[in-house]
Amino acid sequence: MISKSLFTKLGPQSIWIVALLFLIAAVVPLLNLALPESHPLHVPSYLVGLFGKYLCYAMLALALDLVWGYCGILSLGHGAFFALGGYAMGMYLMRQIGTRGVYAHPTLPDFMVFLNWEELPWFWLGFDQFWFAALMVVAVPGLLAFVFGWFAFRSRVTGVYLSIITQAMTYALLLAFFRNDMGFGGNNGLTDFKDMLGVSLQSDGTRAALFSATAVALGLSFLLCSLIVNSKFGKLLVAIRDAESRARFLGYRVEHFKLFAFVVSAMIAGVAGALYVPQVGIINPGEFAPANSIEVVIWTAVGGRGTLFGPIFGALLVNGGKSYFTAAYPEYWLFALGGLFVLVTLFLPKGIVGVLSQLRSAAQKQLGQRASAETGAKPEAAE
Amino acid sequence: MKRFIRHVALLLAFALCAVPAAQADEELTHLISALANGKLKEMPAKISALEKAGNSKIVPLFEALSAGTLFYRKADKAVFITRSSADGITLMAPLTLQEQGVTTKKSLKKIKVNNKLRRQLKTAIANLTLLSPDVSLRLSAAKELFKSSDPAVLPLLEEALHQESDASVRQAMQESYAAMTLRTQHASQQHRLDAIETLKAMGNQQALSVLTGFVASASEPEERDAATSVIASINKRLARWSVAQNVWYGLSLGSVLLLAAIGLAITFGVMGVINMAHGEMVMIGAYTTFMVQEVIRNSFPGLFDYSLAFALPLAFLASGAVGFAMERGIIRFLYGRPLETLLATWGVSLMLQQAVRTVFGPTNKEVGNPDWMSGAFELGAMTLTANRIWILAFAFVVFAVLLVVLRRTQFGLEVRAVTQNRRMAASMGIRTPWIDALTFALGSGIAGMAGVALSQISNVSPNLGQLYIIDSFMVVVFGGVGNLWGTFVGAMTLGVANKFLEPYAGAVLAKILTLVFIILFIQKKPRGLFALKGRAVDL
Amino acid sequence: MVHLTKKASMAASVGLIATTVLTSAVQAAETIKVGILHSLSGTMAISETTLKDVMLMLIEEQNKKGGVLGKQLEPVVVDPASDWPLFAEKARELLAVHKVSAVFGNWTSVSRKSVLPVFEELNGMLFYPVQYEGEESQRNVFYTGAAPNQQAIPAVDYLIENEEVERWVLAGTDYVYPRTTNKILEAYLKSKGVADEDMMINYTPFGHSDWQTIVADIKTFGSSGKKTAVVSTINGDANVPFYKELGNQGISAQDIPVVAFSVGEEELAGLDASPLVGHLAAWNYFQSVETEANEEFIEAWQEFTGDDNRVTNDPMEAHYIGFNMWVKAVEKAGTTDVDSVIDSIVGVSVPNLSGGYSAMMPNHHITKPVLIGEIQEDGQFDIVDETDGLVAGDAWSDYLPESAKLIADWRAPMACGNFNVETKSCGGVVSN
Amino acid sequence: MSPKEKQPLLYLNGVSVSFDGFKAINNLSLVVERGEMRAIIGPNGAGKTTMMDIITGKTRPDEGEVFFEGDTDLTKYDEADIACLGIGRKFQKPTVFENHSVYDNLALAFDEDRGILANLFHNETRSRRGRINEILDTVRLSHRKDFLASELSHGQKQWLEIGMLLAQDPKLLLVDEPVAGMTDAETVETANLLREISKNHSVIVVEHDMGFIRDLDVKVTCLAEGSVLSEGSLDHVASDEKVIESYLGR
Repeated sequence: MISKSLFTKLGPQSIWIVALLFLIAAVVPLLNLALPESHPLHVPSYLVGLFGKYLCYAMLALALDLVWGYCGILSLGHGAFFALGGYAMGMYLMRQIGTRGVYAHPTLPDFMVFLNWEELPWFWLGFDQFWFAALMVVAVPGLLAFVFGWFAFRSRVTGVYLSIITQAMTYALLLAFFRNDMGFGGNNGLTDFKDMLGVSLQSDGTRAALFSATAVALGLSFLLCSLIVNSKFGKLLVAIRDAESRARFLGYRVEHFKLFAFVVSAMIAGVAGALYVPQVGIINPGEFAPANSIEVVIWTAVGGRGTLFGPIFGALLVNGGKSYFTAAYPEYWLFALGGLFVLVTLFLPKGIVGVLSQLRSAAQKQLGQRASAETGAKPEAAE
Repeated sequence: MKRFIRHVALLLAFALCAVPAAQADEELTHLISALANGKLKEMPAKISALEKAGNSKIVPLFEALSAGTLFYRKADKAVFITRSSADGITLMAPLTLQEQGVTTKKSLKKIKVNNKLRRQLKTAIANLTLLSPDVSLRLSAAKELFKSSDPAVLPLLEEALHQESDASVRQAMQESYAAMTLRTQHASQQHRLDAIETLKAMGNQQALSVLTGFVASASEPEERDAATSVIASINKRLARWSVAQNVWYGLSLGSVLLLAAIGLAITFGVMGVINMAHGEMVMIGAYTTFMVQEVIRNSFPGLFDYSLAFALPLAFLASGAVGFAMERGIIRFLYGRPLETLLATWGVSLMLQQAVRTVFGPTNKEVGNPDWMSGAFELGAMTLTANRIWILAFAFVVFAVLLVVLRRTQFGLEVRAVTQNRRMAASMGIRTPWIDALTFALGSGIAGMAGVALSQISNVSPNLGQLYIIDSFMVVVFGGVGNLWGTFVGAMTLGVANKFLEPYAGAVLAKILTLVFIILFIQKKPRGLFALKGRAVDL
Repeated sequence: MVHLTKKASMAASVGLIATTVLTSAVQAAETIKVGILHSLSGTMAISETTLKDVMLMLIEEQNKKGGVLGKQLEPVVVDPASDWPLFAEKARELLAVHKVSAVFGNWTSVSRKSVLPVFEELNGMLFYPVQYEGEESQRNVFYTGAAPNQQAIPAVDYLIENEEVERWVLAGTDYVYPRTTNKILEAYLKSKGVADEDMMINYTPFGHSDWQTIVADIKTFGSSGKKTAVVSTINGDANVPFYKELGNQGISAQDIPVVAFSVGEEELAGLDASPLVGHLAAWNYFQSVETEANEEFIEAWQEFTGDDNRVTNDPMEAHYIGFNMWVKAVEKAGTTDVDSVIDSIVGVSVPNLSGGYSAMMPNHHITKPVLIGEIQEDGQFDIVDETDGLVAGDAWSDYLPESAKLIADWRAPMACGNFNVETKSCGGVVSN
Repeated sequence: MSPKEKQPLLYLNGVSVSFDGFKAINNLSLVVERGEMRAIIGPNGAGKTTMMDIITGKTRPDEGEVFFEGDTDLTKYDEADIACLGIGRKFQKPTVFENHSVYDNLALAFDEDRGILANLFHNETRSRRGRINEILDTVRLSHRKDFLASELSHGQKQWLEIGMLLAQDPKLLLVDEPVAGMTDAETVETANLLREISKNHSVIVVEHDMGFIRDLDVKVTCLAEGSVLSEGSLDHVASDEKVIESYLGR
């Protein structure tokens, strides 16, 4: 029963995408591990790792789209939540190194040893437990988003002002994490991870498993976001985006709704960051760079904001392009990237997916009108 | 060139009263040619010998050695003072300064010098010029001797003091005499107490350093107490001045922020375009300065001091033209969609950066400071550096001019009309697209002019713009979008706040705290410092 | 229908990347591939682009000489865009897809840390050409830049001996290299009897541009009557405004000399050096070194770049040494097989540009001379001091308590990068 | 009747507010009884919209008191609270959710739990659907039910917004210029609609259109320069010298 009502709420499109993601999660590792390298369908480990990374980016873009596309909050600081989730996971992975660090210190990570730290700072306690780290992966970004959003939305900071202070937030965090005194490894960040949950991070099997985990997590996030945006809550988010004061005068506590969406989004971003770190093997303050957060905005815009598939598609497309261009035309890829953003904003304001669905609804409308002309029925509204 | 003329003047002056001492000259020549061989470690002894044997004739040689323009010819190890000129290296005889022809760099080898030698040379030059007829030479010699701790100079200084008629030189000599007295402990107690008084009157960092050194080694309790109390009073004075110094640092940082942000206050503040390529407009301005200086260096070296004056209008035009093209090509399609201008301009910013990297290469470019932009002067116990003063003044002028343009000119009126009510303005016959493009070009052009100023204190590289873009946005938002005075006050407030935090929190933490402060401030005043009020704002 | 198109377009983009990646893998065979992993865009492009060019030049020259093992070398250039995780991705691409025999690359420590696990996992070779903080020795990495004992300590020694410095300002950008270097110097200076109050340590953020306060502080600190010097580990971009401020506030090299470890010819080319004359830098190579090898190198470089004013610098020499070592080791091993080359490269010795020979040590660092130079008005350095012999790079500093216990030796039977001489065990592998 | 029921529904006393020194509202007092429909007229800048801002919590008065249902001090609440207390507001410029269908607009306005969870796990009920369809009929939009709000004409948007107020089921409706930009036929229709609504609700209408006010046939308050100039029947107000002077013109 529940699944049936889920199905009707989500619509077939979302179900297809989720199913596809789950399918990828199951099949890609098989193609990678089970088939010999010579087999034409074999997926090389390199691509598994690469696409695992893209899927993390896709999740981050999805998270951003929930607040930007649906609620009109253009966050230029979503990279911060991603990075915080990453740091939480990184701290767990650091603690897992144990005595295998270069100085063989039982508790202190290497960077603390050679900077003469005496003992583990209090905020590193507990990160030797996976469950605790996993909790922090959502709790820390969630908490930051809650505190930040609580103040910002209550004070009705909107539009450009909000965007700029989210940028200030991630910039401040960037500077803070650069400080070696903070105890997060400074500029070098956390690195040299050995294993996770007892299995080596360097084996193909682990990489495939992480890929699957990421695909599943993306699928679940997609499901969660679909449920949210298709509920009355989701309609309200759009309502707030389009006419905030109307919603307020209807009696909705706009700041609470924004806050809820913002926190959920930050948590998804945190999970994406946590999955990203073991796959790339490093987390450092560079992830907080304002430019990174702007890039996320751009993936979302290219793919199409206000659709859930758009940001995923945009993240895959832009990052795929980046991987290709940085190898094939290293000197010119910034021209390509920059040009893409200009062209998309000018000619595809709704993004690629947005344009596709616009074409589709236009086609449907024509079909519908023809049908209604024939049957005399009322035209159906566009989705 | 100036230095050269000074040398010649000096030489003539001495030639008049010179005793024909061929023997002494011969010895000198011999000592000079000894400079051409041997190691750096043997140099101090050779220079002492030269100093003893020589008189002020040797000064040009010392100065050349110190400046690294003393060479010897590889072929015959003859030593020359050199001057590079258009057709190669001009050689000059080290004592007579007569030109000895032109040669190539390859045939010469430089006589090496290091800091220790340079210090020795400076003192030597000071000793040799302390009795010079030229007042300015005597003054610099007297000042230089302040650092000396060679007791042998004391009698010379006494003699000089005896003869000195110029008040300022006399004072400098007295101060140096006092410093040397305390350092060498070679005088009577009364002398030393007098010296402490003299230094008290100086009351600056230099005096403090002499006194601290003295206290550490003083044997008489009376003297030590006197010195200690003077140290305390100087410290108190310096502490008071340091507040003023911090305000100055803050204002000068504020003026840099203002310069960086002021163009953005127009493109973003007035027009509502989230111009992420703003930093690149600044960069274009800085590169224009570089190109202007290149041309001047290669073709009109005499004009170097005016290079910034040429660069300013050109930078305004260059950045303004790029801004104009951007507005016509991209931004005009995006009015009413401010957040999307962010995306497009970010793309433009990436392309401009890469374009500059392709054309000029990724490394820093050298932009020189004209003479009037270098150096510093003292105001009480404060040091005001020339470049900061000029930049502060420049920022204020740009701000004032912009204010006048927007408030008092027809163009300004039309700009304000268009930004307030585009349709109404259009129906009154204002060519709104034209005004849009010009306004954007104006904002960009001003950013370009800021680039000229910033090239004087910062790197000129493709990354230049990225350094300033975030700070610029913070300033404009903090001050209140759409309000030029807000940008002005915002920049100055942030500058001063930052500089007062820095001594306590360190540079990194100060910056973080400033950002947190901005975030909290926006909560309190969601529309910045100088917000527009009323019901028209957000419905 | 629509769902299909979407899926199809995604599949197409996946396919596009996959095929381009795969086709480039197939071509191999006749050439030996050499990876170049330097940022060509982003903040580090300013330093790294030059190194890419130098590698291309070295490879071209080697090919003119007939290549290696009778095969031509083929450079594979990628752009990690100053983005640290992208470094790891590109390293993986070089090793897994392009199957390069060796990689020359990286500048920042964090980028090296980022690619380390990749080289370990895929068993590649990385030649790292930049001075760094030490505290690392990895089987797959060859450190051709200076370790702290090949740069910082000789520089401090020079200042103590020649300038009689008694008071020290350690100023650095807040990241691992300055932090570690300053920790080492602090311990070293203390061992030389310098008191705590005679040391001032200061950290600033990356790209710090407003130096007014700090330079004023240095000035105050330096006016205590004792000779003071600044040891600068300030990173690239922040240097120009730092030196400009020093000059403007009237601090000359004769009053308070600054010795820098990250300022070389390239950095000086970007500023007017006249106010800096006399400030110092410690490197293992200066363009002004007067040897025949260096003259040839400079000539070749200026011809390659078509620019008579292009300067050379220390990391370029490091690549020169590293590349020649690799060539020699490959020829010695008779194969480009990574394990064989790693074994054969230890002990290989090639001429450096300052007139001597540099050898690869068992700890994968190399021997180098240490030169102290004074900045000249033309942006070049006058060499004012030089260590008597070569200094061997020390992976583990003797001045950090935990690190002093460790040694590295990659030869059999030890084959360990962090052997603890107290517990007689290799790193984390506890032997009890 | 309980004592509360006897109190006037809305009570403004001595309210003033100024923006940057400009007094938008100056010592304004106004009483609206239960079940009353009140029309407010006045020249531009008289403070009509600002008065609505004060009642709905958007602007805080500098001084004076604002009470709802006798003892609820409105100055202590914000917009969402006040909306939940039972005051609905229609803006001068029709403000509806353009990207939602007409039906969804009404559904979002529908009087039910405004909490986050309630909205996340919301289920459509038959009674709710029935009520919304009734409102659609009331505001003459049944045939546009599934259209996007952005596809409506200007007048239809005005009606939709009024419909949203009805769905919200407030005790007091504040309606700002409901017939601006409407055709004559639409204006008449709107007057009918408002009269119909006022049977069950108290209403304050701000309007310039005198014909429309006459159609409504209710008590009129004329504001000028932030305070009440005249109050009474339309004829009374229209013949007031001061009103003629400052607003209607001779």
